[in-house]
Amino acid sequence: MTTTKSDALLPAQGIEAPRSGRIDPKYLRRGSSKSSSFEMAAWVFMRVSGAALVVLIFVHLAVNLLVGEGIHQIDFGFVAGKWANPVWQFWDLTMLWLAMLHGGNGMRTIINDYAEKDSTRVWLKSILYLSVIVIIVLGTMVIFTFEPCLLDNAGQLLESSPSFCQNV
Amino acid sequence: MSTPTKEAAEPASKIDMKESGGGGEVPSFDVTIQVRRYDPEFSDEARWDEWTVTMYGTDRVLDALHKVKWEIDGSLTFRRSCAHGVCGSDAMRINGRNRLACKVLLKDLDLSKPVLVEPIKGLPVEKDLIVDMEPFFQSYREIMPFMVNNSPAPTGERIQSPEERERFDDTTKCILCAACTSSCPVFWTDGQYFGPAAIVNAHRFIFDSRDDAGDMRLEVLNDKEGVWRCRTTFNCTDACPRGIEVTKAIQEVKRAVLTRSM
Amino acid sequence: MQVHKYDVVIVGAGGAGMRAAIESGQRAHTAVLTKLYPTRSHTGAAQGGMCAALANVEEDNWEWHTFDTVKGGDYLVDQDAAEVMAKEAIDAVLDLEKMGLPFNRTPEGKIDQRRFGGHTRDHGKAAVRRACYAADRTGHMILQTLYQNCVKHNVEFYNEYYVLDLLTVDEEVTREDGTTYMQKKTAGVVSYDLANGEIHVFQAKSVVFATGGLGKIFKTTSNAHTLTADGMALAYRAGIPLEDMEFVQFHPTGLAGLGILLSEAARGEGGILRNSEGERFMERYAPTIKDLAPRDIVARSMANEVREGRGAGPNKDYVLLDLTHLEPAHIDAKLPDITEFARTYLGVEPYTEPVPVFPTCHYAMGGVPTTVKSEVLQDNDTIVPGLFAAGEVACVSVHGSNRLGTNSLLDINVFGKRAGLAAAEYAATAEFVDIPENPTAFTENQLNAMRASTGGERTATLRAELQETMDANMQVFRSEETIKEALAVIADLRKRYKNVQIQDKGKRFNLDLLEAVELGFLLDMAEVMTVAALHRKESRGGHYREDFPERDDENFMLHSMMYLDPESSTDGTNGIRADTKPVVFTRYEPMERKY
Amino acid sequence: MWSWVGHRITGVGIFFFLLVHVLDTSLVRVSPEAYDAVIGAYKNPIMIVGEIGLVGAIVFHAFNGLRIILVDFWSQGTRYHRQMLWAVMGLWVITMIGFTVRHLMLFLDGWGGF
Ligand SMILES: Cc1cc2nc3c(=O)[nH]c(=O)nc-3n(C[C@H](O)[C@H](O)[C@H](O)COP(=O)(O)OP(=O)(O)OC[C@H]3O[C@@H](n4cnc5c(N)ncnc54)[C@H](O)[C@@H]3O)c2cc1C
Ligand code: HEM
Ligand code: SF4
Ligand code: F3S
Ligand code: FES
Repeated sequence: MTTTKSDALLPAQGIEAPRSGRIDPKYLRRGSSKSSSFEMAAWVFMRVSGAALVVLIFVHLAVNLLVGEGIHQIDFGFVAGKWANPVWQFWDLTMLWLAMLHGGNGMRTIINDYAEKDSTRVWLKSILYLSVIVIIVLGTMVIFTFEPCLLDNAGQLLESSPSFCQNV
Repeated sequence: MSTPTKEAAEPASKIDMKESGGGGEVPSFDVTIQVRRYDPEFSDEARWDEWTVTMYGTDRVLDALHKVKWEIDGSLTFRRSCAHGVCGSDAMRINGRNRLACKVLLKDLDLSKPVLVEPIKGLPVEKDLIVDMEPFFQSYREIMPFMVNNSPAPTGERIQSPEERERFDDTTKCILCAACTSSCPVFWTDGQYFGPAAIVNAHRFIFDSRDDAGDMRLEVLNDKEGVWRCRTTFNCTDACPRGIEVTKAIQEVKRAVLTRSM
Repeated sequence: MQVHKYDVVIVGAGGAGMRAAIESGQRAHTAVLTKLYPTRSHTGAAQGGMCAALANVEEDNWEWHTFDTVKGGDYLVDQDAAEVMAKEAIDAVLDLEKMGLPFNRTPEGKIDQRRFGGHTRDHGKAAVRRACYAADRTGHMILQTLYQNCVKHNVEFYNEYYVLDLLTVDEEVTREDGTTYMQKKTAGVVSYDLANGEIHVFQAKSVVFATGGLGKIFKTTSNAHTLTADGMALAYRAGIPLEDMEFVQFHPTGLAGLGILLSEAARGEGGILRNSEGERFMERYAPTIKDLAPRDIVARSMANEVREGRGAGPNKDYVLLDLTHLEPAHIDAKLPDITEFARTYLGVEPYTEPVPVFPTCHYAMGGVPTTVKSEVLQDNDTIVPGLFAAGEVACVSVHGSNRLGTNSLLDINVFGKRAGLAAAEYAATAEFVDIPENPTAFTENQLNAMRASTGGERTATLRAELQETMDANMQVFRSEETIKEALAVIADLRKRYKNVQIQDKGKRFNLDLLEAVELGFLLDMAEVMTVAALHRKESRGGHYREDFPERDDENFMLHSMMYLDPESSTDGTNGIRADTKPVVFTRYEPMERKY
Repeated sequence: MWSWVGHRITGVGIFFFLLVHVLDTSLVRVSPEAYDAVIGAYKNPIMIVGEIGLVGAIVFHAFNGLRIILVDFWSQGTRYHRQMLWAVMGLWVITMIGFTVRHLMLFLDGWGGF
């Protein structure tokens, strides 16, 4: 401001105008993420992944629970049978990644909302990120390294193996 | 003013004078009002006080508060000025909803139970119904709520078509009462979120064809405490005493931030 | 006690105060002290518009505007001031537009204008579109726009700081001819921080008063609870006279009991006023134009019906505005506001029920006398160096005895800007005046006495009695008898005021205490108003004396000036000296006010 | 507001289920027996109720998620958010009736009792 500040100081001349823009620091915004659009990207991701997840999850649920014998058909063989097909491998992999990232980001938002103390927030978020990473890595490995036709010690096919194993 | 309209219309009046005219009692009724009191000067504890007062047909919650303050307990403290919903002083939680006390008629409330009056949530309570508005105004100031136009000013007005003017009409109505921001569950969590009122006032300028600083405001609101924290809960829209479509304005700002970065 | 030092201190953050702050804030170290958050000021309640001869939609010029202002004010307007206002109106509107005010637009994209009562083309030939507007929220937009620009220019606000005393010192000054007189000089103000009850002294080279009106003197008023005549009372107590205080504008259609304004358009669209018998009483008072007679006539006729016992309602204290014969669709299209107010506040459905209305106190034409540069006068021609006033608190006088609609929003912008400029300019060269010794003594004594009082009188009771008597005796009808009656009541209330006891003994947000202080302002100003009315033995503009129903230019073409003077005693009133000030004429001779 | 509370709670619920679900599915890498044993638990009648609840949560979260997306990207979305919430509830009820009936039928069909 181009003010002619009158410098002949009286005792209290330096006091700042209270409740007028110079407010108690405790109300000031925490350090902000200047010019990074991370929150925007996260927001867009939530919608895109959400839309994709609708298809992925609904088909997943339908195939697993509604078609055929429903829940009773699910066993090792069922899973193995599905993952023998690269389409289902890819399907479940996408679902795993999107759901974990979507859910993980959703959880991050919630932690940001409710964790009052900075330290709690850091802790909760570390646990969250760690579990998301572990689950994603684990899940991915399971899907890719999965071996449907397991042999027992004697080199025989296990009886739970899906039928196609016989033909190999 | 227009010229007098057809005189013939006169006798068609539908009023029954005996009913609305002279004589008779104004219907009065008893209202029990419960107010959340807090004065750190005397006690760190908040408490509820209850009074029963006789009120009349046209009285509003503000009148009941005044009656208590003026006739029973002068220490009951709340802000108010215009008394007809245009200054934004008296936003408070009435029966759990954010309203202006001067716009809520008592007879429209369920009077079989006490009327509950609390300060708005999410801002530090100073005394009784008075909250510290500074954090609220701080967010408002941060979104640069003023017109910025760096082109040389014309001698006359800057031209703006009625359509361009209409574009941001809704958000010019804001009276900065904070009813919206203090009804937002995201704001309640930690008070860091800019809040709907700041976004509404940013919207008012972002969509003003005469303004040049829209980009900077969008940048401000792209912050982690900015528009992306809104979870479209619509509490703000429901609370706004001026009928502003608050959530709509927020969504328009979100979309503007998006398009800008694409 | 804390002392702050600023070049310029502005008291009040309504339209006038903030317009001044924008100018002053860019030129001098400025603080704005306001008892409300700026955006809560009552400027925000104005609806109609702000006039300026932009000639955007039809031919117009500032001279016609000047004429209308002078005639509207029943010739008691200082014509030099009216010229200034009408000329600068155009820039005032354009300034606001450039600050961002969202005016309604013409199809070509210019600021739209509409008609308003009393504004005419070519000296009364026909109505002219002169009022610039932003929907029915012009005042709201002005207040917001000015606040926004204060934020932009980083104006320092002290919100919820009540100014409770004006500090001046008297100096003996020698005139050129060797005679001497006592010259007042501005030292600063004393203020009270509502949040914690602390007293702050603001030393300033320039002080600008922009504290708004005095509507709460009356019971029925369109004004806010906080419009308690503070600025006028503070100036008056500091020895500054008040000009034309008898002139108060009453708007005919306020919602009964509440005073909330219903615009004139209601009658324009065919609304009819009725008494308790259902009679269209305006037929008796104004047989030809009936309900569309000028504001003051309608207001008086309504009051007369009530006085003669034909008022409606349980207390027979209002009349009815009947819109039921109009098509609901028509009401919705033309009178949305009115229907909304009537529904919200009276719970009345205007389609089928009549709306209770009564004249409502709307605007104070009088106030602290100033020059066209907004400098405050200590008598008819001596200014108080460093003291300025603008807005409703001031009397320049551009409104004379009756303000035209839309001229006030203009007034606050034109003279607010002038005050800000003049204050900064003065501060640039002037020296600080030493604050008098013990500057807070008066304020602290007053507050401590109130806090300690056990007199048992309640602020609200006294205030209600004051408002009651002012509505009954000083409203649209006055006569020696009613005025004296009011004076007697006021005198009694003043005595009882000494025994006012407050219940809130705390320091934080003690509005109980401040309401008691405000009552003191109201009582002072009610008395000044009443005494001024007693002295004006004629009827003009907003002031109607039943015992003197004619305008009397010979004896009363003069501004009234009321001084606080303990020694004086005229006409049975003590402590107030009544004087007059000539009206400034430039080009328009007084004529009969007829439309 | 309550739709948001619901969305949040279901989101959290699904998230935790997903953690568990990925873990149990990983058991296919350990041994078929282990996997079958754990999956067996899902075929317990008590778990069936849980499964219906889970699917209910997912379906609500999914439909409401789509509603949120519409509110975000459809210019009229904010005007019709209430109506869309009713639609979400309606679709949820229909879907859940369909699912529950089919799920229970399949369950009872293939269930040999304890
Ligand atoms: C309902 C209504 C409708 C109107 N419509 C129109 C219209 O259409 N056109 C038109 O031209 N005019 C209209 N007017 C008149 C016009 O609005 C007012 O005259 C004008 O706004 C007054 O502005 P102001 O800045 O002088 O005062 P205000 O806006 O009243 O501001 C007063 C300021 O002073 C402060 N203050 C007061 N006392 C103290 C104190 N002791 N210490 C510190 N601060 C203090 C307050 O906090 C406030 O900020 C209308 C008036 C009303 C009531
Ligand atoms: C079925 C399809 C799904 C859709 C359409 C969907 C949609 C959405 C959307 C749009 C949001 C953002 C809400 C907002 O910003 O207000 C969201 C949030 C969230 N989602 Fe999903 N989602 C789906 C599946 C899932 C799954 C599988 C999980 C769990 C892993 C999940 C967990 C969450 C969480 C925890 C949130 C955060 C909630 C909040 O912040 O309130 N969602 N979802
Ligand atoms: S948007 Fe509405 S609720 Fe929010 S501050 Fe403005 S007027 Fe109040
Ligand atoms: S209440 Fe809050 S979450 Fe968004 S829609 Fe309104 S800002
Ligand atoms: S008192 Fe002004 S909005 Fe209620």
